[in-house]
Amino acid sequence: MGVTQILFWFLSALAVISAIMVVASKNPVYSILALIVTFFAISGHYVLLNAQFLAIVNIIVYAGAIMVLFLFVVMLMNLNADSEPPQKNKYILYGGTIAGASLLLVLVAALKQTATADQMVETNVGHIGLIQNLGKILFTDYVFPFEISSVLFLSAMIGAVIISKKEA
Amino acid sequence: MSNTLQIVWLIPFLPLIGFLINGLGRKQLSKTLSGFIGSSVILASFLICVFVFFQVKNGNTAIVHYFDFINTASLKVGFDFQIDQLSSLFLLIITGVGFLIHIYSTSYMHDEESKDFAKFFAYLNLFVFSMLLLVMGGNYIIMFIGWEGVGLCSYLLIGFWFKDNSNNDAAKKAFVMNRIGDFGFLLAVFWLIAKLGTVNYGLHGVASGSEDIGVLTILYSKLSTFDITGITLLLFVGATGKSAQIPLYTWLPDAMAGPTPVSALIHAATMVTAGIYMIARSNILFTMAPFTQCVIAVIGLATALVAATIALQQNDIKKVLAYSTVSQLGYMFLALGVGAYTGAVFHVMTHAFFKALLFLGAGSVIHAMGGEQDMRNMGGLKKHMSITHITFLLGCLTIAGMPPFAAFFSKDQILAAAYESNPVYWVVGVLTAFITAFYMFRLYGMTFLGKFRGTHDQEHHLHESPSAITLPLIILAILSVIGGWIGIPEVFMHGGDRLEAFLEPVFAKSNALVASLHPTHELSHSTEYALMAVSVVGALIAIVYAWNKFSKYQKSTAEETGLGKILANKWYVDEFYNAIIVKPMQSIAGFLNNVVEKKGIDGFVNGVGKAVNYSSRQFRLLQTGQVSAYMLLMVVATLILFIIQLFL
Amino acid sequence: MDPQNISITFPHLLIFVPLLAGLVTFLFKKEATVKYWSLFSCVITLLISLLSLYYSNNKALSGLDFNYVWLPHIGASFSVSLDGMARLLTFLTAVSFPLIITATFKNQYKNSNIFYGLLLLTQAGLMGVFLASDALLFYFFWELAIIPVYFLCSRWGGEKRMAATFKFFIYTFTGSLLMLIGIIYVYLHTAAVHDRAGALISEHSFAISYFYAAELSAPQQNFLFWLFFIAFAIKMPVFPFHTWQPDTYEQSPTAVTMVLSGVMVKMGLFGVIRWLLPMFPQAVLKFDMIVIMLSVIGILYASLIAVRQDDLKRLVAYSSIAHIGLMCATIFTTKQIGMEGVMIQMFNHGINIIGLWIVIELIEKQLGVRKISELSGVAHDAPILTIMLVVIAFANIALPLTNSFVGEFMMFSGLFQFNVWFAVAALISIILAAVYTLNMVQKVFYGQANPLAATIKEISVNEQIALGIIVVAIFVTGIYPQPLFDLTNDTVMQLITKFK
Amino acid sequence: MPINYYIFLALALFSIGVVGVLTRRNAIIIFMCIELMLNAANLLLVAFSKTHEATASLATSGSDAQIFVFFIMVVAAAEVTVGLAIIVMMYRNTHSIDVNFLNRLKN
Amino acid sequence: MNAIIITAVWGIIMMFGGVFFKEKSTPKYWAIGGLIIAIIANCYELVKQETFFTIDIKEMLVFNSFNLTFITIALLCTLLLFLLNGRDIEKVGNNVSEYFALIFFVLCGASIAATFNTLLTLFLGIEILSIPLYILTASDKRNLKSNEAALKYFLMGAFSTGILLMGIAFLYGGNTATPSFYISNLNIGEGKMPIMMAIGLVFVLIAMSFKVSAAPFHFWAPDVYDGAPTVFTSFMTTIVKAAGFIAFIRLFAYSFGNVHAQWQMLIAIITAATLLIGNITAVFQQSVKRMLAYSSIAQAGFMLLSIFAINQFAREGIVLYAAAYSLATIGLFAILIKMNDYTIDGFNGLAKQQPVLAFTATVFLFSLTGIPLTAGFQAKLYMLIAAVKDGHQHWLVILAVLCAAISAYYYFKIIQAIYFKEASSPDNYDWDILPSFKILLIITAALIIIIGLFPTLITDWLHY
Repeated sequence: MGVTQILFWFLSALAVISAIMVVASKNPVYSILALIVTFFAISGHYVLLNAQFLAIVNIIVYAGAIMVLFLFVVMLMNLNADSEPPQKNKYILYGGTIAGASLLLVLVAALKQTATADQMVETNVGHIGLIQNLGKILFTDYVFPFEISSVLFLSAMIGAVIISKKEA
Repeated sequence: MSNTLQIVWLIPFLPLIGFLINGLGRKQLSKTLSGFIGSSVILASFLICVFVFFQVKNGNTAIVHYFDFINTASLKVGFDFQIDQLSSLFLLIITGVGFLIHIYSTSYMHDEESKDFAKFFAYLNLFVFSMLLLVMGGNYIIMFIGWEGVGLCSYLLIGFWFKDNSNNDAAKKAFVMNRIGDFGFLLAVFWLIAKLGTVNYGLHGVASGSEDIGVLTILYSKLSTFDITGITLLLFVGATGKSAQIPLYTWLPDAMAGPTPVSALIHAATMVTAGIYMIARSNILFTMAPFTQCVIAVIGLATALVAATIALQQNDIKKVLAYSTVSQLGYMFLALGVGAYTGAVFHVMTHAFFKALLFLGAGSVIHAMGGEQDMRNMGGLKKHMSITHITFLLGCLTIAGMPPFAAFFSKDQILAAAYESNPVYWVVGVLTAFITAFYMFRLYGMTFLGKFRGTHDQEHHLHESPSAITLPLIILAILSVIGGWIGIPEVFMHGGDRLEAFLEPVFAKSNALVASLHPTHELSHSTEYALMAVSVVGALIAIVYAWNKFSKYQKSTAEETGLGKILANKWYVDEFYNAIIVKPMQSIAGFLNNVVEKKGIDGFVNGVGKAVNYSSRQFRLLQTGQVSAYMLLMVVATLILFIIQLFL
Repeated sequence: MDPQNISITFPHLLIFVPLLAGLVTFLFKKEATVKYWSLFSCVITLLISLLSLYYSNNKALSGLDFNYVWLPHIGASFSVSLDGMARLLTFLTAVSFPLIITATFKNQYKNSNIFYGLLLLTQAGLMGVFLASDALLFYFFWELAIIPVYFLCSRWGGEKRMAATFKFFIYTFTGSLLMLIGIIYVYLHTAAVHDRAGALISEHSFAISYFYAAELSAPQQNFLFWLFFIAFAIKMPVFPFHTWQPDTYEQSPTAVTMVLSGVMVKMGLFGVIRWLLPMFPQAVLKFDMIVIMLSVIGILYASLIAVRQDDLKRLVAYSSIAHIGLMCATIFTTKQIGMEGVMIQMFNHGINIIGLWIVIELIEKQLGVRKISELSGVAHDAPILTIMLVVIAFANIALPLTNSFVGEFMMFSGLFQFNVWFAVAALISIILAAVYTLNMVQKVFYGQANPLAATIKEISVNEQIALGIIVVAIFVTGIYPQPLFDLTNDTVMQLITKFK
Repeated sequence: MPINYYIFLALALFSIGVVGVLTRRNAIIIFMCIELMLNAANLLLVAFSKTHEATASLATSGSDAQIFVFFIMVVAAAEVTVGLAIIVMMYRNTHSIDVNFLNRLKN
Repeated sequence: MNAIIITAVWGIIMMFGGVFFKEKSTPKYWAIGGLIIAIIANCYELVKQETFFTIDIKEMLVFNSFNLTFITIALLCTLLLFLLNGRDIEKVGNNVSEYFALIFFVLCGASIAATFNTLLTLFLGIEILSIPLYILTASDKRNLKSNEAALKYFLMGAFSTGILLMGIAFLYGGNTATPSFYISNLNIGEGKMPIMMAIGLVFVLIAMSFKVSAAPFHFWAPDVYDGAPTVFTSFMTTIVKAAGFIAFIRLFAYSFGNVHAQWQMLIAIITAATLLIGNITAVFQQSVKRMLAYSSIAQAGFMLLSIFAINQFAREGIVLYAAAYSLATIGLFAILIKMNDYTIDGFNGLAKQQPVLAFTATVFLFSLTGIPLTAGFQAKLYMLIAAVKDGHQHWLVILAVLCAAISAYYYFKIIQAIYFKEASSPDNYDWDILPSFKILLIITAALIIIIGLFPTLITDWLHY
């Protein structure tokens, strides 16, 4: 059991536990922090998979930008444990949990006996994940999606503006 | 073919013209005019009938084809008229008696206002037209046209005074009962079509007189005994409807609601004999079906007896005559049943004379009594209305079967034939004859003898009817006296039965058939004499008894009891029918209408709509408005889809 | 759509004259103009159809009369054809509308231009149904004939009109959708269409000849049979699909009721004869018993219910159900004699029932009631009306020398040849018919006139004309039905050969 | 590492996210759980990219998946902007971030 | 290509225009102008098969007569919407030109979703399509209904995005032979597909069903359509949904056409559920707007038949259906917007006060019901032919027509209200109904009837 395995199991455990924290914790702030931990764990996986570019972007965009945005909003509304609306509807509470669990169950059960079970994932080798390669592809082959995603941002921007702008 | 008989289309056509003129112009025409038109057209066609009759007598018979009524690949029905001995004889009776009754009506209906007067004549003409069609029709369908036509006319004429609903009920009853008859008739015709593919009498009528046995073989080859029996029975059902036999006779007495001339013409002289005509027309089939014949004979006898007994207790003068008509018709069916077709036709003729006479006489009486029909309020009319009285008496004697009056010969012929086939028939027949004699003279006695029992103003209105009424009476009286002489039995006079000879061709094949099947022994003269004697003597006794009993009849309010009550209530037949047919039908219909239709079928149809509405209301509740619930449902659905896709 | 086969023929005139006339009618404002215009157009249509009776040669159905390729790549074409039966029924349509308009000429409708416009559109639709020889086209007209009626009924009908009409519409719409599936299914089993050069035009075709030629296995025929039959059964209607009819007849304005009962019910029968029988002979022979049993039950059932009806309209409605039931039963016997009977009966039934409606309309218009129990002795003050009614009533119960006799006679005898007991059961209806018809005549027209009935006036000239024509027609076709037979001979022959 | 481990990990994260989405009522938390689901997908894609890099011939094969992940992040960012804007708007109008608070649209 | 770029660019123009436009009505004319340009450009591409812009997009989008025809229809319908309801868009709020900009972005996204060739472009297209819609839904800021709708739409939309991505991931991973996002590579011949691809397929299927509001993933639709400003509802229920369907059918036809049999059952179930829930629930609705929301679900059920049976008729039919359905619904909403009272009783006696509106509304309703002579009938006909031709699950076809009968039930309730009921309150309409508005409505109705008579006018373009 090499160091990679150990890291893998550690990161996985971290990710899952903190994810559960996100769902479980009463206080939104804790959830956000837990989520950040999760993202770090996932970034760690990326590193293991030698996808350095994505690891970095994940940290920057998700843990950095997005979660901070969340944090801002929560702070703005100063939400905390007692302002948290409790799930009174037991059916939805248990139903939801069971449904999610059984979804996992079904898929795992289905995948147990799949032919791809023995496929191996190349850890910490290969260089497709390196920034230079991805950058090259991104600005050659994927230039169109890259450009068109600007439309996405524009609309998001407009949206943010016209929604949060105070009506004159 | 350029046959002089081509002109026979005129015979029905003239009355039709009369009908149209009177019908369309009933507002404009004066009474005299419409009366004149009505009668003259009948007279005209009567004259033609006479001509035709002599043509036929010289052996010139024909089926005259005018146009194709139905002409398809599956069925060919020509609009044909068949002129032969049988039909020509009936033509004479219909137009002749019809004409007299028209004359009679001109005076009898004179109180009606002119448009109703015209209407009446229109209907009469229409009736004559249909009756002629019935008789002349060259196949069952044309016959059926007339058959229904006369039914319609009788409906219209019974309900002539439609303001009074009881008349309308009577009319409706008549029509519906006839329809029940038609039910049988039509089925028979369908059966014929299905088996023989034709509705002409042709196959078994006089038309193919030449190859007699040939036709029989054809019939036997195509029709099983079952078919023949079935067809003939169904035809007979039709006959019972038209000719008022058990079980469908009850309409005829009610039909007396109509004006008296109508009763005389339709419900005595002509229409009711349609059944006899039809059976005589299809004699071969019937001869081939012994079972049916037996049925007919029994039914006929039963009817004769039952009707006669009922007649014993009736007080309405017309009702009595009506029931006597029914029982006389019973005789005719007896004759048909025992295969004495000539006898039947003979009796039809004589009956036409004397029954018309009696009805018209009764009509004259009623006319004089100012519409009074209850015999208990009559009596002693003989000194007021001599002609009516004489003629009526002659009529009674005739129907009682006194020699040498007409009915004596015809009835004798029937009874003789009955005796031949089965003595029991004869016994009942004679018994009935006695009863007939009795009630006829009860009628005579209560009406003309004794002293007047009506109100005073009635009394001093009493008078002999005008000549337009008496003249037909006289003529008919003469006819009913001498009418029988064309059928004098062998025992009295060799070759005296000219009618038999005349009609021979029509019934030749059946006679041949009968002869071939079971050669009967001819009655010995002695027995025949004996039979006549018995009937005559018995009748005489009945007459005398009745004469004594009712010449001094007093009105008694005493309620009839026992048998008398039952008879007075006509064996409760009407009530019986009500109970077993009319009431159940009404209630079933009600059930279907209120329960099955509304609650059942329609309920179901609307139920579907309601179900949709209801489920709509339920489905809405899925849309709780809560995102969590929505997404939960989505995930559950996802699960299900996964399970289906991956594990099923 | 090559020009050389664009030639205006009778079928087109029959469809387009009422169509255009109807559209034009919407534009008029004055009521009188509207009425005279629509009457005029109806008469024109009648003339056209009379001409078509004479000038188009009497031949069996073939989709080739005129064929404007409509949707080439799915093989639908605007093809119409005028065989004997079509000519008979278009003639019926053409005859009935002038009668209806004449008889109701005095009626006041608000927005009369819309009323008459829709009426004419209905006529166009009916014509289309009878003439179409392309399945898709047939379905088009089948639906289009309903829509105007829907509006007419729910706009100008009685007080419960909306519910009744709604039921009627949904009911028939469901039926026809099922038929649509059937049509599609058969369509997908038709042969491919090629042009003269032999190039493929479309994989399948909606043309009737292709439909007749479609190869369908027995099981396929069986369920297709029901898909089609239910649609037609609802339209006829056959027991137990009939419950929409009495309500609708009762609630509709009488002019529309006449159209419905006189002509529109024939759509169902027509559909069976033109489409159902030739397409699924095996299935027909398989299910004929069931269908005939239903019909016969329906005959007795409707007749019995009619005995208990107090409302004139409902009475006639149920009697109509009984008559239609007889026709349906006879059709499915596929006996030649019966089929011939059905043909002429389709025409005569239309004439008679329109006559009955006219009479009822006249009474209701004058006295405002149509309850039998509230009427009595109408005959005193309206003898002509009475005579007309009596004639029509007796025609309705098939008295000889009136038009229905020959038809019903042959139908019964066809039924008899198929199965004796069905014939016996069905024949009972002639007795029941006599009962309820005479009841009605007696209660309404005879007896002492009650104060209400005493107020009735004799009918006016235009009504007399309408009724007069009907009565004449009754007698003419009753005494000399041969022309009708000759007209429909080809159709019957073509049909029967499929079952020989 | 066998690919299945990654698959199961991703599925686990995904399911946890789903559970959160279903059970929480705080709009923000729900939204975060959705982000969690997205990340699960990302992880899975990257893992697959590596398997394909191993098996497939081309040098660049598998990189498209990582590009895809990149675009997912882009979209996620955009979504967050709009989403938070909407939530804030609602909070401004109702002073609540409870998804069940607004319940006018139903049935 | 033309359409995508022009709409995107014009969206930006509109966005900046917001700064310069003084008049509130100016943006409308600009928008209409831009739309017309886009249409012309697109038609040019459709006819000439060549584009103004030469960009090497690495086959990430394909342009063929099928999706170009659809884009044309979508643009035309949008134009119709602008012409009919331009002034109502102005009423929604202050940021008029931004609304138009967003609509342009939506169109851009719709065009991408309709022409995608890789899952990446599909994903981007759908997102570009959705995100502006969230905003448009929320655009009536003061209105809590609008807020609620926006929140629901957004949360569930994002949720479905997650599902979609999971599906894409599995599709990518399961496809060991030709690992790629190109839909042609996803198509791995006949035979049982690997479990992972099956999982991916189901995930994608669910996500797409969500986008086209197919039951049981339709729950967002009624609330969102009900809560959003009516103009935008009209836009969403028609063009956007149609775009979703085009994406749906292209994906499943090109990628999974060969393994059709393996997922047909799922589609059959979804279709049946959609038909039943959509139609039956619509029956009881009192608000016409909400009723139309459910009816749009019901119509989606009919459109799903095309995906159930992927064949020639289905392809032609879906485009035809998109056109017929969009025209009718836009027209109907245009009339509805003029009402103050959205309940069915609001329509009482419309025939008397506004005959033109009444007549056109009737035509639209006929088309939605599928009465012959209207485009709706032809569309349904194609769908039914497609489904019957497929030859499996005949029960589904029967169910479909029975549901169509039910739909007649609630559509005709409106017709009854219009023609046969007396007006409850006299002033039930904004009386700013211009003649131009009426003329447009009449043109729309005429279009519907013309298409109903000659569907070839549209379908022929598919064979172009």
